[in-house]
Amino acid sequence: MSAADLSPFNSPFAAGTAGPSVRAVKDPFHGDLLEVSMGPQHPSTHGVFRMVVTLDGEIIVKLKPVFGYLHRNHEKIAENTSYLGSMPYTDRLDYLCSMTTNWAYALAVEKLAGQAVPDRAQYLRIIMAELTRLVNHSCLVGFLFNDLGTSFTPLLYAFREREKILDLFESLTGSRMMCNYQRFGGCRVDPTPEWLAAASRLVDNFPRFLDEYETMLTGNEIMLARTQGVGVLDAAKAVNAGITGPCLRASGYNYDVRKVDGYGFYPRFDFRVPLGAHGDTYDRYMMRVLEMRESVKILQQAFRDLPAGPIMDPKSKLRGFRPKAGEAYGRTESPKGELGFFLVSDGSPNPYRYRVRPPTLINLTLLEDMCLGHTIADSVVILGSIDIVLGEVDR
Amino acid sequence: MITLTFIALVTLAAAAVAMSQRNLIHSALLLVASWAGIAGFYLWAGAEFVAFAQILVYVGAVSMVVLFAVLLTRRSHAELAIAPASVKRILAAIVAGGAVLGALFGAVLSTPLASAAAPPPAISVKALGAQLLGRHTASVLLIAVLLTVALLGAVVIASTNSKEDAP
Amino acid sequence: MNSSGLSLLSAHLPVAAAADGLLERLPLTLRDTFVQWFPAPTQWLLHHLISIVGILAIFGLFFAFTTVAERKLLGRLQNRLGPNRAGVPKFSFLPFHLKHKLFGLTQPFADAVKALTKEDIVPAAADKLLHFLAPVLVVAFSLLTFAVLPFGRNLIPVELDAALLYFFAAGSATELTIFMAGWASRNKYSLLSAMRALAQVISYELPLLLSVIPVVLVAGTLSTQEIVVAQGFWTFGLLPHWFIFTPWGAAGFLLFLVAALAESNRSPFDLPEAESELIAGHLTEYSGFKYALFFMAEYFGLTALSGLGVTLFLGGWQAPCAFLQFIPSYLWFMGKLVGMIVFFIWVRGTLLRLRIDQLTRLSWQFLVPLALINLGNAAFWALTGAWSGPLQIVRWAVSAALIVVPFVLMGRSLTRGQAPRTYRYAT
Amino acid sequence: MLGSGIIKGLAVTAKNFVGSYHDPARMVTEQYPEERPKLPEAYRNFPFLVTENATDPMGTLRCVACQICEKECPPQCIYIEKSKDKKPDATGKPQLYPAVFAIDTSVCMSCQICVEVCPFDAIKMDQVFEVAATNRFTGLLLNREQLAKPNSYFHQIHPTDAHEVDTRLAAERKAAEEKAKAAAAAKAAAAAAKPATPAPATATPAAPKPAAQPPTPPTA
Repeated sequence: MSAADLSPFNSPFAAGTAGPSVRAVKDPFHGDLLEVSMGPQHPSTHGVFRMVVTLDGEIIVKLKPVFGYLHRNHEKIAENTSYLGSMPYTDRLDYLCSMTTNWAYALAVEKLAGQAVPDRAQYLRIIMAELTRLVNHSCLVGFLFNDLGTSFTPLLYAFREREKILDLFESLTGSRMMCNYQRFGGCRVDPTPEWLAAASRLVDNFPRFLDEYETMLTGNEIMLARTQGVGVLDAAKAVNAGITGPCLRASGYNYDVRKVDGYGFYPRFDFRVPLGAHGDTYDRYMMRVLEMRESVKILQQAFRDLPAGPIMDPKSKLRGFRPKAGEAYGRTESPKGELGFFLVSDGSPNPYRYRVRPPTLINLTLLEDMCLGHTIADSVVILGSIDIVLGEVDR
Repeated sequence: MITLTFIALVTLAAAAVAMSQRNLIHSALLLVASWAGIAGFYLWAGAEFVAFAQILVYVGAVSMVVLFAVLLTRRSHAELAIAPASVKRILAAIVAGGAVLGALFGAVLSTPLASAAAPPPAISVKALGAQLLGRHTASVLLIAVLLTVALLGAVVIASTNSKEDAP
Repeated sequence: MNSSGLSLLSAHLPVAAAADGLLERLPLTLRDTFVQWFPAPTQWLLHHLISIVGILAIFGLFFAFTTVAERKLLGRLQNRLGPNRAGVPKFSFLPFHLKHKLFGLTQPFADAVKALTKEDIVPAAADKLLHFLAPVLVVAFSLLTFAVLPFGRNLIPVELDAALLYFFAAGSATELTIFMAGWASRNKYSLLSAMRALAQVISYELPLLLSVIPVVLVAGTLSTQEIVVAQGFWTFGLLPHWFIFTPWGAAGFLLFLVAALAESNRSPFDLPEAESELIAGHLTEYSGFKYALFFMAEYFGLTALSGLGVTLFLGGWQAPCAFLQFIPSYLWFMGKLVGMIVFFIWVRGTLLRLRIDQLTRLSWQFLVPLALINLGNAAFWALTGAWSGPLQIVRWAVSAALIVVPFVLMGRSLTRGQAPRTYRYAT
Repeated sequence: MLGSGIIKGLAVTAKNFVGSYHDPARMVTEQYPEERPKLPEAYRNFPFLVTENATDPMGTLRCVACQICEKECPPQCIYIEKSKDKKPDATGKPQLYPAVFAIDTSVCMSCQICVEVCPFDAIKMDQVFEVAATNRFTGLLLNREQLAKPNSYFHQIHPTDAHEVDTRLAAERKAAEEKAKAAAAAKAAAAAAKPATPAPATATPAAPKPAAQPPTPPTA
């Protein structure tokens, strides 16, 4: 019963499945199908996310993701707040990587207003973005192994490293996860030399943690058995569905916004983009690990030749910021994929239209295609490998 | 003698209650209790090896088979409602029961049993093993082949089942 | 009777002298003095009552401290401190109040109080009788298995001729209770996971038994006490003749470990309670003291199985070296038991969980064939007992090859096409 | 060979187990209630109003109720009511002061935008994170008196930031005083010049004032 011929299969049960969490579903082919609702309070769905899974025995026959529990009307609120006012809200979109979201929003506004950014600020933005990539990827890898069943050990090793980076963010911006660090035309705080020294020391021995992680888990037979060949996503389907980020590169399609757009000073740095071959959960996991190693390389180069100079463009205005009418789309490579902000301005201090392209929501669309034919235990691992954060999915 | 009657009572009571239960799972579990009662007999008779084998095989494995069978057979409600009250059915039950009892008592009375229960010979497991693979090797091998065939049969039935299913 | 190992210089040290050291006979003298005060006919009953009370007390506390040891060890494995907040409460009759937190060692008593005071919710649709009976039976059966474990030189609760068979008979009855728990809670999740738990326990019953039979074959007896005595020799007074130090014994011990992990639903095989799938498996509808009973039964099962492992492969209460025999034998047994449990906790802190089909495939396609080959290997070992001199080396080599070669071949076929991959980079 | 990955994994956890006893980089647990957390200087939680000295907090409030922070605050959790009368501030110039200044800390997300946009350095970020209240309205709705904290406290929690703000304010005050002195001197000179020319005033009543009043630059 291969997954391919099952996907067009539509069980004759009503679309609305708000019924009791578990219902027996009559079906001519497979006898009793079992419809199980996993979430929104389920220990393994990352945040309030619900999967209505129809099971034939152990095999998933149909999977309907249900989300929106964390919808906070972010885009409508942004239309009634000043451009600066929305900046702290962008921290709460993808609460694991606030710096990259800040940068994406600042990039879009700077495109809209034609704002220049000094060199030191560009370097600082790259440093913060790559540190956030380390934070996010180590977080994901930790959670993925937690879904695979270890009792929190890899998660706590990953969190131990993540905490050290978050302490750096806290000593610089004042808050560990809600940094609110970028402004239109540069950064808010200039890091002190001690901070830079501590950061480069941390980055230098980050690979030691990665090596320990890889020896512990990458060669683990159970890990290979549980993830290789699970949740395969071929490149063509991924591209059609608009998947971006490590999930796309795991399927072997070379698309990294840092290389494609070359925004910020990324062209000045030499780093490589790892590509997978099979597009299964194991490749997605390895993409994150290899990207962490690349980020360490970028950070070392950035610390080496960080220029002196102002961190804020003198012409940038803090209040009464009225960009001329027009629209702009700024996109960056957030750790989850291509994060974009589409702004339409009508000359007033509030944006006329404020739209976020959430990479996690779009990566989530193919969850069913990846899970068909696998068991419940796999669906949890596949969901973990896509790396969703409900703040960004529901906005 | 007291322990013998006590064990007999327990086993028979479990079997009787099992018969009268409406809930199929309860009756299955009480059946397992009666098997444990039979193991009690062996223990009383001093044959520890057979008693533990009985528990291991019946209480451990066969009970699982029974319970799985009870769970997986899809019984629609129509079959359950057997009309107990019809007179013809009760007469047939009495006749069948009487015949079985008669045969049993006949067999028990006719066999010349030594009256005094001779102390059971304390046979060690080692001697039992030697006996099994000494004089009775043929029967042991026969049983082994029978069980293997049964096991392979089950595997074959289970596996082909899912293949036919694919549309 | 014993035909194992290099018996070139098996120094038969004065075993008898160490056997009746004061400490060695302490528990026995205590019991006999206590039994004297009672009339003769009831003495055998009292004899057994004391051993029952002894087992319950010692292994009750052992269970309590295994839970806290597990949480502290897991903590240390994960670079954090385990529980260290449960101090000693302020007793009115004590003049002082001990401020020190005793490194969290009073945590199990706090857990016990919590488990006792928690409300015991029974779902309305549940089958009341079975729901109550399941935890009671699971603890009863897992305690039954302690009757045949030889804790010391003459500290064995029940001297049975077919002890091993009794151990597995009592152990296999726990499957019944898993089913009862799953069925009685009337909850789809519990029933689903009760089925999976049964599939797992049944498919690992076979490798467990098959990994034990070589020991019976070589030792020639089913009685645990005689098996330990069979391992009671030392070459040059230093190398113990434990069964683990023979090729088939090492393979058997590894098989036993994997099967014991699966039998007691622990780490790589803790499928029923996999949080990532079915909440708490067949224990979802249990709370309060009944949940604590299931928890306790799991640990008793784990202790019993590692006790059996120690008895069969690690020489039970035998001392590792001849001159160490002055230390009482029950301390050796406890030491090895703690070692085994620490290994189980260490495995729990590291390994990932297997999926249900991988788990059953591992048992049927890998462990059972290997166990059968190991049985043949042990037969070869038993038959070639009389070889001596250079033939010994040949015997060891053949025995080792007999088990390692199939292990490598089957291992490669089990993980065909699964290897850490190398990745290309885009420019 | 099957199992080698698992053995390597076990070795790594063992290394961590041993490491957690001696390697500070591995054992990172902080026993919170006993060991107070070492907060970095830039740490920010809820805002507070800076007053010049602790003795008379309401008198020496830096805030002049310009309501910029009220407008700029994204979740709109600041509420200000201007005072009717004016009060001389530190530089002596009569300024308004907030009759009511309330922050609803249950809404505030401590994003410190109010600190950035405040032209008078009147509002700064506090470092109190142990906030527990039994009532959402009286407990978390902080009024002017609860928010006001002296400048010395500001020096205590954000030393470099406070030092930089103080030097800037001192420079401004000095500039304001010179201006005031210059204005007073100019007024005195103008007064001295006026008495010298009253005698012939009747003939040329509209004599233009000889020294034009130097325009007083706005203080802010």
